[in-house]
Amino acid sequence: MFRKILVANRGEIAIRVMRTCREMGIRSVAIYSEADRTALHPQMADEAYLIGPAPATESYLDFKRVLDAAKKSGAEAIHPGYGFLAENADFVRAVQEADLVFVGPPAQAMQAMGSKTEARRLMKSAGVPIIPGTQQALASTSKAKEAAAKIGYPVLLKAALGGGGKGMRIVEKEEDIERAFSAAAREAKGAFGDDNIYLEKLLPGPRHIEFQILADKHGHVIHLGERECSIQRRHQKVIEETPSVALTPELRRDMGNAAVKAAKACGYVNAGTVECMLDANGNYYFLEMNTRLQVEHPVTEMVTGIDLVKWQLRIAAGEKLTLKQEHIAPRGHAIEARIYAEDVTSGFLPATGFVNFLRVPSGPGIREDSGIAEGSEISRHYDPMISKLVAWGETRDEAVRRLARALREYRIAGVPTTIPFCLFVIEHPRFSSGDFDTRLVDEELHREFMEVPANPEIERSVAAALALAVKQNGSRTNNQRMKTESSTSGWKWSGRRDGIEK
Amino acid sequence: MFRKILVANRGEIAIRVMRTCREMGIRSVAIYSEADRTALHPQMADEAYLIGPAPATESYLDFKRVLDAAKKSGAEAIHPGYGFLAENADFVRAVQEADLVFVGPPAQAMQAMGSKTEARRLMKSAGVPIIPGTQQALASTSKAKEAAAKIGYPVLLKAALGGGGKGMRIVEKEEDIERAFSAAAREAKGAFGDDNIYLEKLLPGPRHIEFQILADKHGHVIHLGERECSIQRRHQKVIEETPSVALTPELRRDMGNAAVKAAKACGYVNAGTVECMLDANGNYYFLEMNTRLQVEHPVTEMVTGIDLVKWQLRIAAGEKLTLKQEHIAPRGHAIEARIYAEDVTSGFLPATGFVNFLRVPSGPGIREDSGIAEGSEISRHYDPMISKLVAWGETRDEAVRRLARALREYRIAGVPTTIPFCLFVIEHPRFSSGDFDTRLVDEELHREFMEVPANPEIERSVAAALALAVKQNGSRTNNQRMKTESSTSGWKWSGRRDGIEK
Amino acid sequence: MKKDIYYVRMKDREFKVAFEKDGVFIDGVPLPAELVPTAHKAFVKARIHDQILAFPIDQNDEEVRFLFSGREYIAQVEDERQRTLHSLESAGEETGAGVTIKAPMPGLVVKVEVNVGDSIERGQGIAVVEAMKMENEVRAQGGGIVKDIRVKDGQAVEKGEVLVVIE
Amino acid sequence: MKKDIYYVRMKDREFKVAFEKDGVFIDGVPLPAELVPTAHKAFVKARIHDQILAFPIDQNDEEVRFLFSGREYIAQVEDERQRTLHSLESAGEETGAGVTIKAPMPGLVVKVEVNVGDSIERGQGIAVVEAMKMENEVRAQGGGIVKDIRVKDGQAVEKGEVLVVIE
Repeated sequence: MFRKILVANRGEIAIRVMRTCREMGIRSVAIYSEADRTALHPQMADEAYLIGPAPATESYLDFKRVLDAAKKSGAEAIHPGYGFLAENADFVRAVQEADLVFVGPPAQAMQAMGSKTEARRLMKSAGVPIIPGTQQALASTSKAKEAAAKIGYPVLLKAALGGGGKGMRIVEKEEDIERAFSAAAREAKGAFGDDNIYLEKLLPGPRHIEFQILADKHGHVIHLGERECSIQRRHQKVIEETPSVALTPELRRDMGNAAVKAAKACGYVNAGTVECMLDANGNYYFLEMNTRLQVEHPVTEMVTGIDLVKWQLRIAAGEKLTLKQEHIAPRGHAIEARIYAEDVTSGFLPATGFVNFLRVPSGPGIREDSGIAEGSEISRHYDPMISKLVAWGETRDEAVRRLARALREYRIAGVPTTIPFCLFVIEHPRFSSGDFDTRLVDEELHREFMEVPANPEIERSVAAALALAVKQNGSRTNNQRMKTESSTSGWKWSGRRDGIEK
Repeated sequence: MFRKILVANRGEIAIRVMRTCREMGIRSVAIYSEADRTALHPQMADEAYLIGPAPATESYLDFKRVLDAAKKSGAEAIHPGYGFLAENADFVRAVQEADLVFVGPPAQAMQAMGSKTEARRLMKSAGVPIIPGTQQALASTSKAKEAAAKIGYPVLLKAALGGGGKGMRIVEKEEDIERAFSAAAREAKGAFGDDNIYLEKLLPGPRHIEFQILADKHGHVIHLGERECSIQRRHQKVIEETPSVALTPELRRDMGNAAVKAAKACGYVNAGTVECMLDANGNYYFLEMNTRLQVEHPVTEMVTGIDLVKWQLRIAAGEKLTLKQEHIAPRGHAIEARIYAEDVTSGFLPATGFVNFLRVPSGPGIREDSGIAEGSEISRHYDPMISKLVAWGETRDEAVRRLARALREYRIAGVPTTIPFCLFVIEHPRFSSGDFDTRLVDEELHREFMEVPANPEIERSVAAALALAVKQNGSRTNNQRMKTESSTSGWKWSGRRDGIEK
Repeated sequence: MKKDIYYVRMKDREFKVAFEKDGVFIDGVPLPAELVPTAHKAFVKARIHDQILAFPIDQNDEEVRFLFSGREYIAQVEDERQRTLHSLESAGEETGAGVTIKAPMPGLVVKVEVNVGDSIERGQGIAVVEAMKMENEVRAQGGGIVKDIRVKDGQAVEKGEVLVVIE
Repeated sequence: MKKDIYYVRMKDREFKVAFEKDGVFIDGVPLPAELVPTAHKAFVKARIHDQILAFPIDQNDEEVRFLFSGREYIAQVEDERQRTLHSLESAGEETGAGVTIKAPMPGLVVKVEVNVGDSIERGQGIAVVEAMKMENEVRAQGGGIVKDIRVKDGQAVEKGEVLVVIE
């Protein structure tokens, strides 16, 4: 096993990886940008290196700086987390050229799956069902129109190298395709450095179901069951759970086998996720493979009891996957809420600021994977997801009630969060019924959430409490205090002998 | 099911019970003393009633005040937590006379088991093995000497109504018995209002193993496996885990059956714990039955997946125990560290003060059942246990490493805690080996802990960090700030219309 | 002594909280209420009737914003003096010309989608602002004629910066 | 400008931390070190070489106490001026008479176990103090003759209150 690894990420996922490292007796190395000097993840590591300025392109995305830090620290392997360099095949090659181990799949598998179009070709030949559409990037708007006409509207334009809903546009009718095409291409270029766009039939009301894969270097591949991720807001997952109420044991077995087949088809190694669409008739289609640890991996960990990061590290170190498919026995139900620093009342706009107060929930069945602490800055430079709150229960109902209880316990000030929205969703009868698909949030819940009626009795109490506070503290409490104290003006660089931040 | 229950307790256990209430859609009512006006548990409840001054005898232990609050709030049942009124059969009767439901066993069962001497008689006749000793209280020191001479030294003097190590004294030789007897009686009188003392043979190097019981009102009794509680400091549990490395499947089955037999023998209902001593030869003896929820119940919850408080409430409401013995399938390993506000470097003296800073660990496999928040006061009036940190792992090793990781993450200031000692214990080779008994801490680890060698490299870094902080902040940071702000001088009672606190 | 009165507005409801010698009154109804001291100035803790409410707040000159029991609240709190001042101010405001469309968050203007002189409708897209690698369309909250465009494509904007003025 | 020197004593080790124009030196060896700003004054966060240490501290006039990575530290920090003062003070202390045995925590004196004039040994029980319903025996940290008893059975004592004076 490795003695030291570098975690090429920030926030909650960096901390989550470091926790497993510590439990395995592996020293962890953090990297951080100038904007993250006061962040939590460098504190949680055994070593931490400042690698560059705030923009990710000059820090977390910069191969050379990341590799320099790895070399300086003596790390033997690099865990990429998700996002940033996690699905960059060139980076995988650079890591290997530097004689380091990349904790993830081989560059080849990553590249094959990273290109949605190539992945579709590969899956088709392996016999895994794919959504009707093009298996090539669209050279022009007119090609897009042609393909769309062939499979029929509505269609989905997608970035060939995309993910996370970026570079994606739904097109309902031909006259919208031009505008959507250029917008998707522009967003794709910005997010992935590539503006190739392809097209798929838009499935009416699909569910988003994904399977967790583990594959070792010795040809063993298993799946750890599914995750239901249909609760999405503008293609961004909001709530994830496992098991999915939509799968029968037979369908689970079939889809699981297909997922294993998909992983084998591309020579996959390490942890990965096969995303599928499931239509109302129980037909499933390969959507894409995420060649990394997934944001929502904790729900799988909570029902299987398996630490996925531990297996990522073991597999990267060449160990055999001793888990057998028949040993995977999920227990109970797990559900995750993604907590973003977003202003839900103004249309989910990303929020920035300082976390002036924080008290997180805990107790039976609750796991919090957080990237922040009181005093943390939420900057505009990075993803606004600040924490993941996960609940386990014997039944779906118990898990959901626990999550709701924990969301209510959350105390945070300084930035608005998606907590109210997550709570609204999981307590909605449509969610409880299990009868929903990927359209639920955008088409129903979002609007309903905006119109939640007031609760006069609670508001009366809250109003009285506020009046008392304002009466005592004056009409303005000083929330600016923290900003001033945390500002960089307080910095005094006295160490001049360390090289990496020059 | 109840619509509203009163939780007649404070701190972590009150909060833990309230969490399950919230998850079950039951409104919870807190009671609090004047010393607990700023405490966390009243905030966590749906309603909260001030019931009296700081001394427990005038608040948490006062039947009338507790019952008045219950009536005023319209609660239908009372959950006693542990400690305070949890094992007071007179209180159980008073609750019933007030037409409320007591969440716990019937008064009769509680009384039978509350008297250690009567419990011993009962177990003996039910065929459950008991430790050699008296089955009657000792009328005098001379009677004690007589009995001790008969079974041979060393002996253990124990309060007939005792528990938690209070009112207990080991006596090695006859000349010490007089002093020990009066000390035990005095402590018993103070803690339990009864100075009856009995005597048992002191087993050489026993393990403390206990079984969790659930029994409904319809005659169904099951056990949920054992907890290993041999890691004790002066008879106070420090670390608890499940399963115990000392039990074979056969022994577990036998002891489990004996525990069920014990519960049936006294007509037990609700959650309870049968404590046993296990000697080096695999012989086990009934020690006592705790007729309430146990501090360490979370380890059982984590391996079985069962919410014990939920079942307590269901059983109290008359529901049938639908769990069958054969359905109880523990998974993995769980371990709990009790975190006390105690000054470990000065011999574990209880500490008081304000929690000036708090950041608690979380992440994979960690559950924190805490009774405090930043700003909380640890007063001299109540038990100094502030939190329980619990870890689950696929294996014992994984659970222990997770707990160690989480203990290292804990950030707290304002009061010293037992965190360093818990960490020392679980990382000690004797603990890892599993080869230990109840003497381990008192005879070996406590002394070793006091002599832990310095770690010059870490100390160098820490010293540099401190010097930087002192240089910037001056030689004294203002820790007094919080005390002043939280002092009762800030209180303004403006509500004159509520009756209960008059 | 002048009565201590505070007006708390949340969404479309307003509560009048009066502190009098014999207690706290909300909309004229007595309500047992007291503050519980906390170490954190922005952490409100109060006993209201038989409940202890505790929530941290974000307060600025215009509003108090907070999360309580999983719900978000935005409130305006005024005492009597402030209320009088504000009513005087808003009386004068009517004469102000034009509606401004502001950047809802800090980011980069990707594209301004209107030109001066365009007639636009409520809900129409005005500009695309990129933040956190996502494009967000800024829409008109009301209709009118575009009078002034204050930003151009590629420009970085702060939250609240005026993008376009509509009349 | 006078050199900025701090002495940090932990258990039996002492570190000399010098802040000079070209960096921080610990026991004469250069060590890259800087404070990281925090919102909480009692929360120390510093970059020391390639590690970021963060821990809250309890500081009083005599010592700094803190938990870091699951270990407890008690440290004395002095600058040069304080060091000079202290060395002067302690030189005078030698003439002080008697050793005091203090209450280690607030509680109730259950029983004083010695009498004036008793000759006692190090480790001998002096008094029983009850706190949190547990009896705790206070033992002599050194031997001598009991000169004065300052408390009686049943008396409530504060932490640090003198129970007995030994000579």
